[in-house]
Amino acid sequence: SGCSSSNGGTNESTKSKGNPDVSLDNVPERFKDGEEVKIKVIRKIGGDDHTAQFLAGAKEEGEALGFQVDVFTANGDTAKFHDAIAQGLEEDYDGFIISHGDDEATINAVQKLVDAGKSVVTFDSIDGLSKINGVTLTSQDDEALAKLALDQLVKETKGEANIVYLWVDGFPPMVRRNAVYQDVLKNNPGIKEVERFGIASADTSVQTQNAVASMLNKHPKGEIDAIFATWDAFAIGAARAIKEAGRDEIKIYGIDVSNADLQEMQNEASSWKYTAAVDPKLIGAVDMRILAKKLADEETPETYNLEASLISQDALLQSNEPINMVNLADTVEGWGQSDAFEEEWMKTLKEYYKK
Amino acid sequence: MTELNPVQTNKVKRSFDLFQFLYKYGTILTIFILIIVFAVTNPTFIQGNNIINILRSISIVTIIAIGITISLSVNGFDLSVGSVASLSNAIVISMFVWFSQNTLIAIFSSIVASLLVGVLNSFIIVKLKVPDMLITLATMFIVQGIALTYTKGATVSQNMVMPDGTFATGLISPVFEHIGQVPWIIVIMVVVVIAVHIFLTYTKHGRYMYVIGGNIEAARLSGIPVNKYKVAAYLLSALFASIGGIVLASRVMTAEINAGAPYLMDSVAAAFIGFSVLGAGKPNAFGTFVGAVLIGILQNGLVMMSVPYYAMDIVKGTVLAFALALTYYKQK
Amino acid sequence: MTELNPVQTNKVKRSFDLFQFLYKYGTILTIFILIIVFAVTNPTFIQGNNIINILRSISIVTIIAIGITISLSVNGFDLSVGSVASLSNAIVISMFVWFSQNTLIAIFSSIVASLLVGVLNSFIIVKLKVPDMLITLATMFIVQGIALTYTKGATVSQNMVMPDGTFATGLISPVFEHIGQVPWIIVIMVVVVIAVHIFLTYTKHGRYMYVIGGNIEAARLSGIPVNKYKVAAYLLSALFASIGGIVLASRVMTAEINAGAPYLMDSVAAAFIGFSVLGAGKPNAFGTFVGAVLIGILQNGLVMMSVPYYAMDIVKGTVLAFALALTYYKQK
Amino acid sequence: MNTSVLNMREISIEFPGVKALDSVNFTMKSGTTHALIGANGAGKSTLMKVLSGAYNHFTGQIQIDGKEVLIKDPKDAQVLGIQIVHQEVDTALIPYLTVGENIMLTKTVSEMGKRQFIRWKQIHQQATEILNSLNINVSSKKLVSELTLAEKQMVLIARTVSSKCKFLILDEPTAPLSHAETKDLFRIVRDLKEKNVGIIFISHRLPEIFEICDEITIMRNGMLVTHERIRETTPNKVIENMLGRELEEQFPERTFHIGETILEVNHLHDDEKLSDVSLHVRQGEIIGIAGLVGAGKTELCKTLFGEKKLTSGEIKLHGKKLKMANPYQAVKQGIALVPEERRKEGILVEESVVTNLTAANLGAFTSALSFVKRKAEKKQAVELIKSLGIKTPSDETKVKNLSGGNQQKIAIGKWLITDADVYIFDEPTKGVDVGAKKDIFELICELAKRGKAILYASSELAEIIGITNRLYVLYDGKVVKEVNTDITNEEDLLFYSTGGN
Ligand SMILES: Nc1ncnc2c1ncn2[C@@H]1O[C@H](COP(=O)(O)OP(=O)(O)OP(=O)(O)O)[C@@H](O)[C@H]1O
Ligand SMILES: Nc1ncnc2c1ncn2[C@@H]1O[C@H](COP(=O)(O)OP(=O)(O)OP(=O)(O)O)[C@@H](O)[C@H]1O
Ligand SMILES: [Mg+2]
Ligand SMILES: [Mg+2]
Repeated sequence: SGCSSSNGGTNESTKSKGNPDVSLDNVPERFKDGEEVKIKVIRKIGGDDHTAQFLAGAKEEGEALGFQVDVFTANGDTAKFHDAIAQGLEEDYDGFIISHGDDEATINAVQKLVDAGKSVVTFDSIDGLSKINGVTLTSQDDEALAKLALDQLVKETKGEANIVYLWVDGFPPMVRRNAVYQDVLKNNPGIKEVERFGIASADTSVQTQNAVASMLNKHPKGEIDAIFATWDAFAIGAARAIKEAGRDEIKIYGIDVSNADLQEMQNEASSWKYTAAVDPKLIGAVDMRILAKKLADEETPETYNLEASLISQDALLQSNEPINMVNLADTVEGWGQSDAFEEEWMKTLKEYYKK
Repeated sequence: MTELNPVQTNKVKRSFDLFQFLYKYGTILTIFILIIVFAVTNPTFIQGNNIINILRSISIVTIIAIGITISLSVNGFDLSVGSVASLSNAIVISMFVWFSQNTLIAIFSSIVASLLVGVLNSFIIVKLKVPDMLITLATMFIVQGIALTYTKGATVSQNMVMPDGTFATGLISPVFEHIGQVPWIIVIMVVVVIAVHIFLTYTKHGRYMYVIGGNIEAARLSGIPVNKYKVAAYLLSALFASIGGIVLASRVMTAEINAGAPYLMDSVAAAFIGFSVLGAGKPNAFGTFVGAVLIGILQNGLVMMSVPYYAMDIVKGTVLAFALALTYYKQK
Repeated sequence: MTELNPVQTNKVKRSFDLFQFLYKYGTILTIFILIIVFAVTNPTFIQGNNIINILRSISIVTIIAIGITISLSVNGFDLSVGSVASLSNAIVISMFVWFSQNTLIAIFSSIVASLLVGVLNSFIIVKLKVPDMLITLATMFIVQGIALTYTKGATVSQNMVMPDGTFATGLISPVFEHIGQVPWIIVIMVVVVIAVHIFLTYTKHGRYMYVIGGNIEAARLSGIPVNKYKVAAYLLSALFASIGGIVLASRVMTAEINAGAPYLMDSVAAAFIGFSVLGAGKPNAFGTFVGAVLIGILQNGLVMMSVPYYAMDIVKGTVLAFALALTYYKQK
Repeated sequence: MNTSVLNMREISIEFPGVKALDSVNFTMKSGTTHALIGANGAGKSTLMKVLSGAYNHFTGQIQIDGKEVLIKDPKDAQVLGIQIVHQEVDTALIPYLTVGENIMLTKTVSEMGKRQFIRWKQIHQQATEILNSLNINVSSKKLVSELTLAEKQMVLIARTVSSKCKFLILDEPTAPLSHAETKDLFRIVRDLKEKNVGIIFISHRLPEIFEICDEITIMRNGMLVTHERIRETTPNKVIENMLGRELEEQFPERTFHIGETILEVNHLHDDEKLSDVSLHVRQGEIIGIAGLVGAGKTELCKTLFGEKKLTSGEIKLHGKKLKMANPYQAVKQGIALVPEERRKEGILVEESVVTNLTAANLGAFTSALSFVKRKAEKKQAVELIKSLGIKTPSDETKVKNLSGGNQQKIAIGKWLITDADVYIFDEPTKGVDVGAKKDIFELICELAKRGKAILYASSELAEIIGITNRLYVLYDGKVVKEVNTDITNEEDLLFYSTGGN
C-alpha cells in the first residue's frame, strides 16, 4: 500500500512501522530492523518559551527519526532534575539529552548514565562534563550572542551612550554573557552604565516592565540612549515599558528570541531594534541528531556550538507577511535551518517514518 | 473616690488610644513614611507619571487580592487564584489568536472557564467538607496543569507556529489592548475596589459573608444559607482572578505559561496587610487596596533607589514585617 | 420501639465505620491504589532501585515538611522554611568553597544561621503578637533576600569566579558528599521522622505543643510556658529546614539561587495530607511522611508513564484532591 | 390572644456511644414559663437543640397546635416562631462584628426581604433601642470581642428577644449573670409572657425557677421524669426527681484547722480595674470574693495567677514576695486557678478527657527524657472521673462532646492532682447541677482540710455564705468590706456589693 498519510493505520502492528517503499539499506545497523529507540530529554529549567521550543524541536526531530521521545522539565528544581535522571537510568532508555545541568552533581549523574551504556548529549550544562568520555557538550554560543548584540550597539551609538543593563547573575549563560559585556565596557569608555536591574522570577517580563517604568521616570528624556537586555524576557518587558511611557528614543538590544518577541519587534513603534539569537527549536533538533549519531556508533565531536544570528527590526519590517519563528528563515539567513549532523541515513529514516 | 476615677479613666484612655491609633493607621503611616523617604531621595518619585506607574503596577495584584479578600471574608482561603489568572490569560489570548474570536467572546470564555474552577472549588468545600486551603492547593495544581496543557506548555502569541506546522492567523483586537493601558487598567482596579467595598460593607450579602466568616455555626443557626454564600464567595474569587488574568493578558498581549502564578503571594500579602487598615479587624476591600499600594510603592521606590534586585526582597520583607508589627503589637 | 433501637444503633454504627475507615486510611489506600496502577503499567516501578529513587526524592521534602508539622502542632505556620533551606544551602556550600572550612564548621554555621531566623520568627510572633502566617511570609522574603545578597545572586559552586575575578579555591569535602547519597539521605529522613514522631507523641513536650495548638488560652492558664514552646517550635522548624537545605546542598553540590523555594509547596501539602493519616486529626510526623510518600510516588509514577510534563500537575492535583476528599468527606 | 400548644413526642437521639435522649415527651403552651430541669448531661440542651433545628437525625414527632411540623434546620424553627439562646454564648456571636450587628443579625437575615442594602444608622438605632429597653448598658458600636461574658449573654438575649417568636428557649441564661442582671432578665421574661410568648427556661438555680416559672419538666439520663405545675411541687421534690435520690445538706460541714498566713496581697493595682486591693488567706481557710458582675473578681483572680500584670502592690506567698510574669511561674510556685470561661480558658475541647485532666501536671506522669507514662496517666484520670462523677462515655472522649457541667468538672479536676498551696476558684459552679455542686463544694472543703488556702470568687452570694470562712466584697475594683461569714447574711452582702457602705 502506498498510502503514507494514515496514522494509526494497519502498518502500525507489523514489524516495520514505516513506509515499506523506502529502503533502509544505507541506514546504520541500529535502526535497520525498526527496533524501538527510546530517548529521554531532561531539562532543568522550565516555564519559558525557550524550554517549550527546545523540547518541541528535540521531540519533533526524534519522532521524525522514528524514536520514542519522552520529555521532562524540572521547572528549576535541581533535586527533581536529578530524580528524573536517576529514574531514567532505571528504565530502558537508549539515550539522553540533558539540558541546563549546570550543577556539580550533574557530572556524577551523567557519569552513571554513561557507565550504564547510555548515550548522552548535553546542552548548556556544566563544563566539567567534558571529562566524561563519549558525551557531547553543546551550547548556544553565548559569547557570540552577546558580541553580536553589543557590537551592533557600539556601532550604532558610535561608542558613546548611556545604557541600562538588564542582567541577572546565577546562571552560567548569564555569567558568560556578562563577561563579554564587561569587556565591551572596558574597550569602549564612552559606553556608560547608568542603571542595572535583573530578576529571575516566574514573571520576569512583568517585573522588568514595572522596574524599567520607574527607571524611565528617574531618568528623563536624554539620560538613557539604549538598553542592553541579556535575555528576551528582559527585553520584552523593557519594550512594553518604553511603549507605555512613550520614550521611543531609547533602543533595545537583546538576546534570545521567541514568537512573542518577534511580534513585539514587528510593531513599528517598538524600541526593540535588535536581538541576537539561536533558534531554540533547532538546538533541540541538532542535539537529537548528535544523539542519533551516537546511537549509530558514528563519530561525534566533544563540543558543539550552535551558530548565532542577529535579527533586526528593519529586516522584520521589510517582510510583507507577519513573521514567526518558522518563516523567520526567509528573513534571516540560516535561521532554523542547519544541516549540521544531518546524515543521509537520517533523511532516509525520516522518509521512512513519514506519516 | 470621685477624684480617682477621672485620672484612672484618663490613663486607660491614653495608652489605649496610642495602640488603637497604630493598629488603625499603622499601614497607612508606613506608606506615608515610605513616600516621604523615597520622595526625598528622588523627587521624581512623586511626579504624576510615577504615581500612574505605581497604580498601573499594582492593578493586577489588587484585583486578584480582592478575590482573595472575598474568600477570606467567609473564612475561606483561595490559593487557586494565581492558576485561575494563568488559565484566564491563556484562554483570552488563544480565543483571539487561535480562534479569531471577538473581544466579547474571548472575555466571556475565559470568565466562564474560571467560574467553572470556582464551582469545582466550592463544590468540594461545601459538599465534601474538605478544608478550603487544602482543596484550593489541589485545584491550584490542577488548574495550572490545565492551563499548561491547553497551551501545550508554550507561550501563546500572534502568528505563533501551531503544533501542526501552520501559523496562527488570529489577531488580538485593538479594543482589547486598551484594557491593559492607562487609564483603563487603573479605572478597572478602582471600580473593582469600590464595588467590592460597597458589596461587603453595605449590602446584606456582604454582611452575611462576614457573619459566616466570624462564626459559621452562628450564621447557620440564624438561618443564613451558609453554603450558598460560600459558593458565591468562591465564584467571586474566581471571577476576580479571571479579571486579573484578562487585564494581564491585555497588558502583555501574550499568554506566557504560569503567568498568573507570581501574583498569588503578593495578593495574599496585600489582603492580609489589609486586615487592620482603619481598624477593620477583618478582610476588607479598601484595606486590601492599601496593602497593594504599600507593596507597589516599595517595589517602585526601591528600583528608583537602584537597590540590587536581590536586596529588594530584604527591604520588601522588612517593611512588611514592620507594618505587621505596628499593626499587631499589643493588640490583644 | 424496643425493636427499633438495635436496628438503628446498628445502622449508625455501620455507616460510621465506613467513613471512619476512609478518614483513617484514605491516604494510605490511595497510595496502594497508585502503587498497583503504576506497577501494572510498568513493572520496574516496584523494583528496589526505583523504590530507593522514590525515597531519595522525598527525603528533602519530608525533612522540611516535618519542620512545618512542628510549627503546625502549636497552631502556627512557618512559611519561611523554603527560604531557610535556601540560606542554609548557600551557607554550607560557601563555607567549603569560599572559606575552605571543614564539614563540621560548614554544617554548624548553616544551622546557626537558620536558628537565628527561627529566633527572629518566634520573637516577632511571641512578643509582637503578629499572626504566624503573616510574619513568616515577611521573613520568607527577608531570608530569601539575605540568601541572595549573601551569594550576590550568583550560584555558588567549586571553582566559581569571584566578584574580584579570582577563582574560588575551596573544595567540598568528600565526607559531606555522602550526606546526599543513598543510603544516608534516606537514613537521615527516617531518623528525623521517627525522632519527631516519638517527640510529639510520647513526650511531655510534644503533648504540650498539641495542647497549645488546641487552645492556647487554656494551655497558658494550665501553667504551660506557652511562649517557650512556641519559640521551641519555630526553632525546630528552622532546624529541620536547615537540615533539608544541607541535604540538598550535599545532593547537588552547588548553591543555586532560591534552591529551597520549590520545597515549600510540596512540604505544606505533605504536612496537610498527613493530618488525617490513621485518624490523627492533627499535624503528625508519621502522617507527614505518608503525605510525602504520596507526592513522591505520584511524581515518580507519572514521569515513568511519560505523562507530558505539563499534564503532570493535573494528575498530581487530582490525586491530592482525591485523597483529601476521601479523608474529609462526611467528617464532622 | 390565641394560645399555641407545643408538643414534642417520643423524641430520641443518639450520638456515637451515647443515647442522649430516649423517647422524651415535652408539652407546653404559649403564654407560660416552663422550667426544664435536670442534672448535668441529662439531655436538656440536646432536647432544645432538637426543637430549634440544630440536629436533624432524631426520631419522634414535633407538633404545634396538634399539627405535625418538620424541623430539619434552624430556619424551619425560626419560621415556626421558635427562638433559642444557646448555653455556650460563643457559639452564637460573631466576635469581630459590633454589638448592633449581632443583635440585629436575625432581623437582617429574615426581615430584609428584597432589600439589598443595609441601613447602618437604622441598625444601630434599633439595636440601641432594644438595649435600652432591656436596661443593657453597652454601646451598640462596640465589638463583641471586647465584651465580658455577661455582656455577651445579654447581647444574645437582646438579639433573641427582638425577633418575633412564639416560643423562646433560654438555655441557662442566668449562669453568667448576677442578681441585678438576672432581675432585668426576669422582667423581660414576664413582659414576653404577657405578650403570649412561651418561654422554656433552663437553669440550675432552683430559686429562680420557683420565682419565674409556671410549670416544670424534669429530665434524668435522657429520659423524662415528671411534668408538673410549679405550685404543686417543692425544691426538695425537684432535686429528688432530678438526681433520683435525696440531697442532704448542700454545703458540707466546715471544721477547719486554720494555720498561718499563706497568701498575702498588699495594695494591689492593675492598669484597668483593681485599685488598692489587700487581702490574706491562711492555711485551711476558704476565702470568699463576693461582688457583682464587673466588680473585678475575675481580674483579681487573674492578677493573682500572673495572667494579668499588676502595676503596683505586692503578692506574698509564705511571706516571700512573688515575682510572677505569667501563669507558668504561678503554677510552679504553687498557685492554681479554675478560670471563669471554661470553654475558652479552662478546657481543651478537641482533646480527650485524659489529656485534659493531666494537662496541668503532666510532669508528674513522665519518666526520664520527659516520656509520658500513659498507664499511670490513664489510671489517675479514671480515678478522677470516678471521684468527681464525670459523666463521659469513655476517658478518651473528646471533651467537646461532654455536657456543660461535666466540662466544668474537668476544668476543676485537672488542678486536683497538682499539689498547689493556693487554689483560686472563679465561679466554679457556673452551669453545674445541684448534685455536682455538692461534689465540688466537698472537693473544696477537702482541699481546705488538707491545709490549702482557697480563694472562692462568685457572684452567687448564697454559695459564698455557704462555703466560706471569711470574705471580701469587691465593688468597682476595690475591697469595700472584709467580714467573717458567720456574722453576715445575703442582704448585707448585696448591700455592700452594690456600693453601700
Ligand atoms: N455532639 C455530641 N456528641 C456526643 N455526645 C453528645 C453530643 N451532644 C451531647 N452529647 C451527650 O449527650 C448528653 C446530654 O447532653 P446535654 O448537653 O443535653 O446535657 P444538659 O442536660 O444540657 O447538661 P448541662 O446541664 O450540663 O448543660 C451528654 O451525655 C453529652 O455528653
Ligand atoms: N475583654 C474586655 N474588654 C473590655 N473590658 C473588659 C474586658 N474584660 C473585662 N472588662 C471589664 O472589666 C470589668 C471587670 O470585669 P470582671 O470580669 O473582672 O468582673 P467580675 O467581677 O469577675 O465579674 P463576673 O461576675 O463576670 O466574673 C468589667 O467592667 C468589664 O466590663
Ligand atoms: Mg446544657
Ligand atoms: Mg468574673
